[in-house]
Amino acid sequence: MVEKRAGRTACKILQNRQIADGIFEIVLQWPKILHRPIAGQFVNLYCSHKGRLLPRPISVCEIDEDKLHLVYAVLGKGTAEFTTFQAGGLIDLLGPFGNGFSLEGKPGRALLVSGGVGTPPMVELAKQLKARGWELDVVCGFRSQSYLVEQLSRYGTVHIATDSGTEGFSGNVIELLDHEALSGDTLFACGPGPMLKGVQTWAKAKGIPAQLSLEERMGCGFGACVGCVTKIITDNESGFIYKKVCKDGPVFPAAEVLFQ
Amino acid sequence: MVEKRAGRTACKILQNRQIADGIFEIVLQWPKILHRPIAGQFVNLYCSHKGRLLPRPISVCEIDEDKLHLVYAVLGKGTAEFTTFQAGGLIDLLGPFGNGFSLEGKPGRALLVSGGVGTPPMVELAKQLKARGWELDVVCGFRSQSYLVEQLSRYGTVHIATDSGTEGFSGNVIELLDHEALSGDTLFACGPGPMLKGVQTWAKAKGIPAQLSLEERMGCGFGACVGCVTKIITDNESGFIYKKVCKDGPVFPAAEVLFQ
Amino acid sequence: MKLAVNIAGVELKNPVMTASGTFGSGRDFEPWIDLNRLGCVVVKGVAATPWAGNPPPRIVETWGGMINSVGLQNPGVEYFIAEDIPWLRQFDTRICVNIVGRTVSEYVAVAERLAGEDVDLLELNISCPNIKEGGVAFGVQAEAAAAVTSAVKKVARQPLIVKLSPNVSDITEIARAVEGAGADGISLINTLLGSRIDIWKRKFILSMKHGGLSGPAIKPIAVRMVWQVAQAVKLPVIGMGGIMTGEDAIEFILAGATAIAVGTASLLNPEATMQVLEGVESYMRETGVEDIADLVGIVK
Amino acid sequence: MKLAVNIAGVELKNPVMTASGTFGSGRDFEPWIDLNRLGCVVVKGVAATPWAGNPPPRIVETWGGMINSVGLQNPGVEYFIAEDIPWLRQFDTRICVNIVGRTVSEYVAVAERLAGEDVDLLELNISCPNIKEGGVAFGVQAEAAAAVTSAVKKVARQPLIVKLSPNVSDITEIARAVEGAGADGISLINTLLGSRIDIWKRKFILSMKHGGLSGPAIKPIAVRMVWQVAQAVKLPVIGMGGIMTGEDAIEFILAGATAIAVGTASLLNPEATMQVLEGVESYMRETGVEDIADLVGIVK
Ligand SMILES: Cc1cc2nc3c(=O)[nH]c(=O)nc-3n(C[C@H](O)[C@H](O)[C@H](O)COP(=O)(O)OP(=O)(O)OC[C@H]3O[C@@H](n4cnc5c(N)ncnc54)[C@H](O)[C@@H]3O)c2cc1C
Ligand SMILES: Cc1cc2nc3c(=O)[nH]c(=O)nc-3n(C[C@H](O)[C@H](O)[C@H](O)COP(=O)(O)OP(=O)(O)OC[C@H]3O[C@@H](n4cnc5c(N)ncnc54)[C@H](O)[C@@H]3O)c2cc1C
Ligand SMILES: Cc1cc2nc3c(=O)[nH]c(=O)nc-3n(C[C@H](O)[C@H](O)[C@H](O)COP(=O)(O)O)c2cc1C
Ligand SMILES: Cc1cc2nc3c(=O)[nH]c(=O)nc-3n(C[C@H](O)[C@H](O)[C@H](O)COP(=O)(O)O)c2cc1C
Ligand code: FES
Ligand code: FES
Repeated sequence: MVEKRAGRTACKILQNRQIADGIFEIVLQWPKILHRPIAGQFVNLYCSHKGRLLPRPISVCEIDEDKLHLVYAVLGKGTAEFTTFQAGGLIDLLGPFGNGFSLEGKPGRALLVSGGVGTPPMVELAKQLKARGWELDVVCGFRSQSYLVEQLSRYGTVHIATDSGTEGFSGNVIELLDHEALSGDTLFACGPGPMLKGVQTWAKAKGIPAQLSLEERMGCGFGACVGCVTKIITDNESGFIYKKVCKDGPVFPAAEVLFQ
Repeated sequence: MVEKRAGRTACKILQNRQIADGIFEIVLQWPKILHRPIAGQFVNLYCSHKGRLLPRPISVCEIDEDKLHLVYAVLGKGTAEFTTFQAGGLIDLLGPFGNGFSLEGKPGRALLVSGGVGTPPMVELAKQLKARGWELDVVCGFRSQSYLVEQLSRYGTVHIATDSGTEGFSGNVIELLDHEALSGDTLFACGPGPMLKGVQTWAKAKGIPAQLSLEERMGCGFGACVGCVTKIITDNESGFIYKKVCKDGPVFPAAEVLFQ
Repeated sequence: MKLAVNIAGVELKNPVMTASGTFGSGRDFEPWIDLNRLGCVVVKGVAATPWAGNPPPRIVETWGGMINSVGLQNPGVEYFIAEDIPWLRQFDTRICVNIVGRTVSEYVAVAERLAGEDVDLLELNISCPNIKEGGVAFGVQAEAAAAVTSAVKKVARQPLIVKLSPNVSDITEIARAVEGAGADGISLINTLLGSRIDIWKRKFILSMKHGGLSGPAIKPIAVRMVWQVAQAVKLPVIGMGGIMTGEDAIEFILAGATAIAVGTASLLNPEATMQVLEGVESYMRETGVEDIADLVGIVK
Repeated sequence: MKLAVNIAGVELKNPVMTASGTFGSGRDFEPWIDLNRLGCVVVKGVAATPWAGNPPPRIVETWGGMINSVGLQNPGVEYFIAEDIPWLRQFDTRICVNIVGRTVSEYVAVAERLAGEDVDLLELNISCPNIKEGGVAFGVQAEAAAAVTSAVKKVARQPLIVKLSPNVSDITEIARAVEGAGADGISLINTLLGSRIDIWKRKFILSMKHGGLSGPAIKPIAVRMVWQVAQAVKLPVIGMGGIMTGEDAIEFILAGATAIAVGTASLLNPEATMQVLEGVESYMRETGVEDIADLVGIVK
C-alpha cells in the first residue's frame, strides 16, 4: 500500500508580488495535509479561468516551516492570470511532485547553474546543500535583469550573466563558467533546453557529474497521461526510451538525457 | 443611425444577500454609460466560470438614481455561482434589453400578477404605475415563502398565495384572483409558463387587456441568434410565427401569445 | 500595413467576416459597432421561401460553447432583397448571402433570385445540422455536395463559397468534391452535432434533441480541418469555429484561412468582431507583418 | 440502492470505469483513491510489442479540454501480463485491457496472448487518432471496423468491447458494423482530431501536428453519439467524453450508457472517479432511484 496523499487543495495566498520584469513571487500557506516538498520538486497550480484546465507546474523555490515560495515568469495566459491573484485569496494546488535533486554523496564543492526561471529551484537546493556542508558557486543567466540573487548569496557565491550585459557578465552561463574557470565535484542545472544541452556538454568535458532539471508540457503532473516525456539514452534500437519528466524527473542525470 | 450603446461592462456589486430560501438580491452600481432601464426590461449577467459563457437574463427589479436592484433565484450552476460574488467585486453586464411593459393609457385600476421569480419585475412596474396615478392590486404566488412584499406594498395592495399555504392564500394566483374577486382595467403578469397561460385565459374571460412577460433560454439577449423565440398568433398557415423574447418581448400582449 | 484580402476576386478590406446566423443582417449590432469596419457581413441563412424554424428551446449552454437548433428560421429571399440588401448597402462592407435549402432546386432558386441583386458573395450552407429535411446530408456525402455545388454554380452570378460540415470522416474528400464541382471558395467549419440532457427532467433540453455545437470548445477541431482543407485544395478558405480573439483568428490564418469569421463570440459580446480585428492588427504590428497575405497558410 | 451493472456478462460493482490512457494501470492513482471502489479499471492501450510513442510535445491545452498525441506509448503485452495484471488483481475491481495495433494481426496477437490471462474484458481501440500507422483507419470505415472486430473476436476469450472514433460521418453505421461482426459491447467516444498552432513560433504545438481532443469541451458530441448508438444497436454501451461530475455521468446513462468512463477529469484531479461515483449515488438518492439500470437509456 502506498502512502495516501491529499488531493487538490485550495491554498491561501500570503503574498503575490512582482520581483522583476514579468517575474512574480507568490508565497503560499503550506497546508499540513500536504507532503513537505524537497528541492527540485514542483507543484501544480491551477487557473480560475475554467477554459484553462491543465496544471501549471511551478518549481519549489523555497520552503519555510509552513510557507511555500514560488517564483514564476509571465509566459502565457495562465501565468498572466496568476498575477491577478490577491494575497488573502486561494489558489488550487496539487503536489508536490517529481523526484527532486539527489543530495547524496560526500560534501564538496557544488556548481549550481541556472537560466531564467530555472533559477527559483536553486534557492531551496542551495539552502539544503549548504546545510549538508557543501561549498557553492551559483551561476545564473538572465536575459537582462537578475532576481533571487540576495536569497542565493546566503548560501554561496553568486555569479551573474546577462544576455544584454546589463548586469554581471555579458554572455551565457557556459561562457561565464569558462570565463571564471569555475569547477566543482558535482553540478546541478535548471533552465531552458539549449542551456541544459550546453551544460551537459560542458560538464562531460570537465568530467563533472551533473543533474539536469527538465521542463515539458504536462497533462497531469503525476505520471498518468504519459504526456511529459523526454528522451533518455538507452541501449536499444532507437538509442532512447521516453521517460516522464513529471515522475521519473524532472531531475535526470545529465549523462542520461538525449537532447536533439 | 441608431444610438450607440456601451458594451459589456463590469459593474460594481454593492450588495448581494439572501432574501428568502434560494432567493438573492444583488444591488449594482449603475454605470452612467449604460442606458437607464425601464420596467419589464432585463439585463444579461455573465458568469466568471469560463465554461459558462451564455448570458443569464435577469429582470430589472428596481432602479434607483444610480443603483440597479435585481432579484434572482438559484436555479442552476450559473445563479449558484452568482451567490458567491461579494460586495465590492465586479460582475459583467450587458443591457438593458427588451421592450419593457407598456404604461400607456389613462390611469385606472391595474392588476399585477406574478409567480415566483416573476415577482421582481413587478416592483419597478408598480412604482412607475403608481407614479402615473394607477391604483394597484399586486397578486403574487410563491411556493412557500414570499419576498419583495414590503417593497410592493409601497405602491399597492399586495395579495399573497403560496402553494404550501404557509403564507397568505393557499393555492395559485388564479384561484386567489377569483377568491378575492379582484378585477381591473389592465393586467400585467410575469411568471412561469403554466401560470401565464392561466392568466391569459382568466384575463380573456374577464375581458381585461393583459401584458405577459415571457422567459426563454437565450443565446445573446439582443436579437442576434434567434434562439429565444415564442409562438405569436398570426393569420398564416400554421397559425403562428416565432418572435424573439429578447427583442420583440419579453412583454407581449396576452392575446397574441400562443401557449401549447 | 495591408489588411485587405481577396476571396475569389472579391476584395475585403480586412479578413474579418461575420459567421452566418450569429449576426442577423447586422442590424442588432449597429448600436455597438461600426459596420463599415467589417471585411464582410455574412448574413443569416436565406431560403427561397420563409422558414418558421424549430420550436424552442433552441439554445443550450455547454462547457466553452453552446448548442443551437434555430432551424434556419428566416423570412425568405424576397424579404431579404427588399429589406436587408438596401440596409446593408449603407455601409462600406461586403455582403455575403448564406443560402439554405432542403433540395437542390431550393438552393438553386435562391441563387437564381440573387443573380441580379447587389450582393458580393454567396455561401452555400450544405452543413446545417438543424433541419430534418436534409441540408446536412449534402454536407456529409461527397457526391451530394458536388451535385448541389455544380447546380448552384450554373445559375450563380456571384462567386460561390461552399460551407462544409465538420461532421464527416474526411473533410478533404468533401472539399475536393466541391472544388471539382466549381466552388470558388470554401468556408468551414459549421457546427458539430451535439446534445444535452436535463437530468432532472430526464429529457433533451433542445426541442429537436440535437443541435449545432459552436464556440471556443470546437476551435481545435476547426483549426485542424482548416489546415487539412487548405492543404487539399487550391481554393481560398474562410476559417471559423470558436474564434474569440485576434490571436485565435491568426491561428486560423496561419493554418491556411484567407479570411476568418466570428460567430458565437458576437453573441457573447456584440463588439467581438472589432476586438478580433484590433487583435489581428496588433499581432501584425508586434511581429512586423506588412501584409496579412504573408501569414496565410505558412504553417505546414 | 443497486449500483452494479452488467456489461456483456461481466458484473461491475458500479458503472464507473476509467478511460483508457488516462489512468495508466492505476498505480499513479493509488495515493489518492481506493481502487476497490472502481467498477472497472480500463488500462492504457496495450500492443503486441513495446511502442515508443510520439516525440514531445504531446500535450496542449484548449478551451475546456486538451489535445494529446501520446501515440500509445506502452511497454507491450508481455510486460503488462507480468507486471500489471498481478498488481491490479490486488484490488476487487474489474480489469479491461485496451488493445491497440497497427494491423489486424497485431490486434489479434494481443487478444490471443491475453486469452489465458486473468482479465475480465477486452476493449478494441480502433479509434486512436495519434498514430500514423492507421489505428484510426479501422475506426472510420465500417468494413475495416467489422474486419478487425471479427478477427479479434475469433481468438478472444473475454467479452470484446469495441471503442469507436467520433471522427466519422455516421457513428451508427460503424456501431452496427461492429455489432454485426460479433462485438459484445461498444464504448465511445475516443478523442476528436484537433490541433493548435503557436502563433508566436508559427508552428504546431504538438510534434505530430494533430492530436486527440478530450475533456468537457467534447461532452455534447459524446452524449449525442452515445444516444445515437444506443438507439442503433442492442449491445451495451460504455459512454465517455468530458465526464467531470456525477451529473455528467447521469447524462450519459440517461442517453443509453450502461457504464461510463472518466478520462481527462482524472488527469485534472486524481480523485475524479470517486467524485463521479459519489455524484451518481447522490443523484440516485435525491431522485429515489433504486437501481441504476432503471436510468439506462430512458431518454428517447
Ligand atoms: C517541472 C517544471 C517546473 C517549472 N517551474 C517553473 C518555475 O519555477 N517558474 C516558472 O516561471 N516556470 C516554471 N515552469 C514553466 C511553467 O510551467 C510554464 O511557464 C507555465 O506552465 C506556462 O503557463 P502559461 O499558462 O502562462 O502559458 P501558456 O503557453 O498559455 O500555457 C498553455 C499550456 O502549456 C503549458 N506550458 C506552456 N509553456 C510551458 C513550459 N515551458 N513548461 C511546461 N508547460 C508549459 C502550460 O502549463 C499550459 O498547460 C516549470 C515547468 C516544469 C515542467
Ligand atoms: C427575460 C428574462 C428575465 C428573467 N428574469 C429573472 C429574474 O428577475 N430573476 C430570476 O431569478 N430569474 C430570471 N430569469 C430566469 C433566469 O434567467 C434563469 O433562472 C437563469 O438564467 C438560470 O441560470 P443558471 O445558470 O442558474 O441555470 P442553468 O440551468 O445552469 O443554466 C444553463 C443555461 O440555461 C439558461 N436557462 C436556464 N433556465 C432558464 C430560464 N428559466 N430562463 C432563461 N434561461 C434559462 C441559462 O441562462 C444558461 O444559459 C429571467 C429569464 C428571462 C428570459
Ligand atoms: C445561433 C447560430 C445560428 C447559426 N446559423 C447559421 C446559418 O444560418 N447558416 C450557416 O451556414 N451557419 C450557421 N451557424 C454556424 C456559424 O456560422 C458557424 O459556422 C459556427 O457557429 C462556428 O463558428 P463559431 O464557433 O465562431 O460560432 C449558426 C451558428 C449559431 C451559433
Ligand atoms: C492522455 C490520453 C491518452 C489516451 N490514451 C488512450 C488509449 O491508449 N486508448 C484509448 O482507447 N483511448 C485513449 N484515450 C482516450 C480516452 O480513453 C477517452 O476516450 C477520451 O479521452 C474521451 O474521454 P475524456 O473526455 O473523459 O477524456 C486517451 C486520452 C487521453 C487524454
Ligand atoms: S504530466 Fe502526465 S505523465 Fe507527466
Ligand atoms: S437571445 Fe438571441 S435572439 Fe433572443
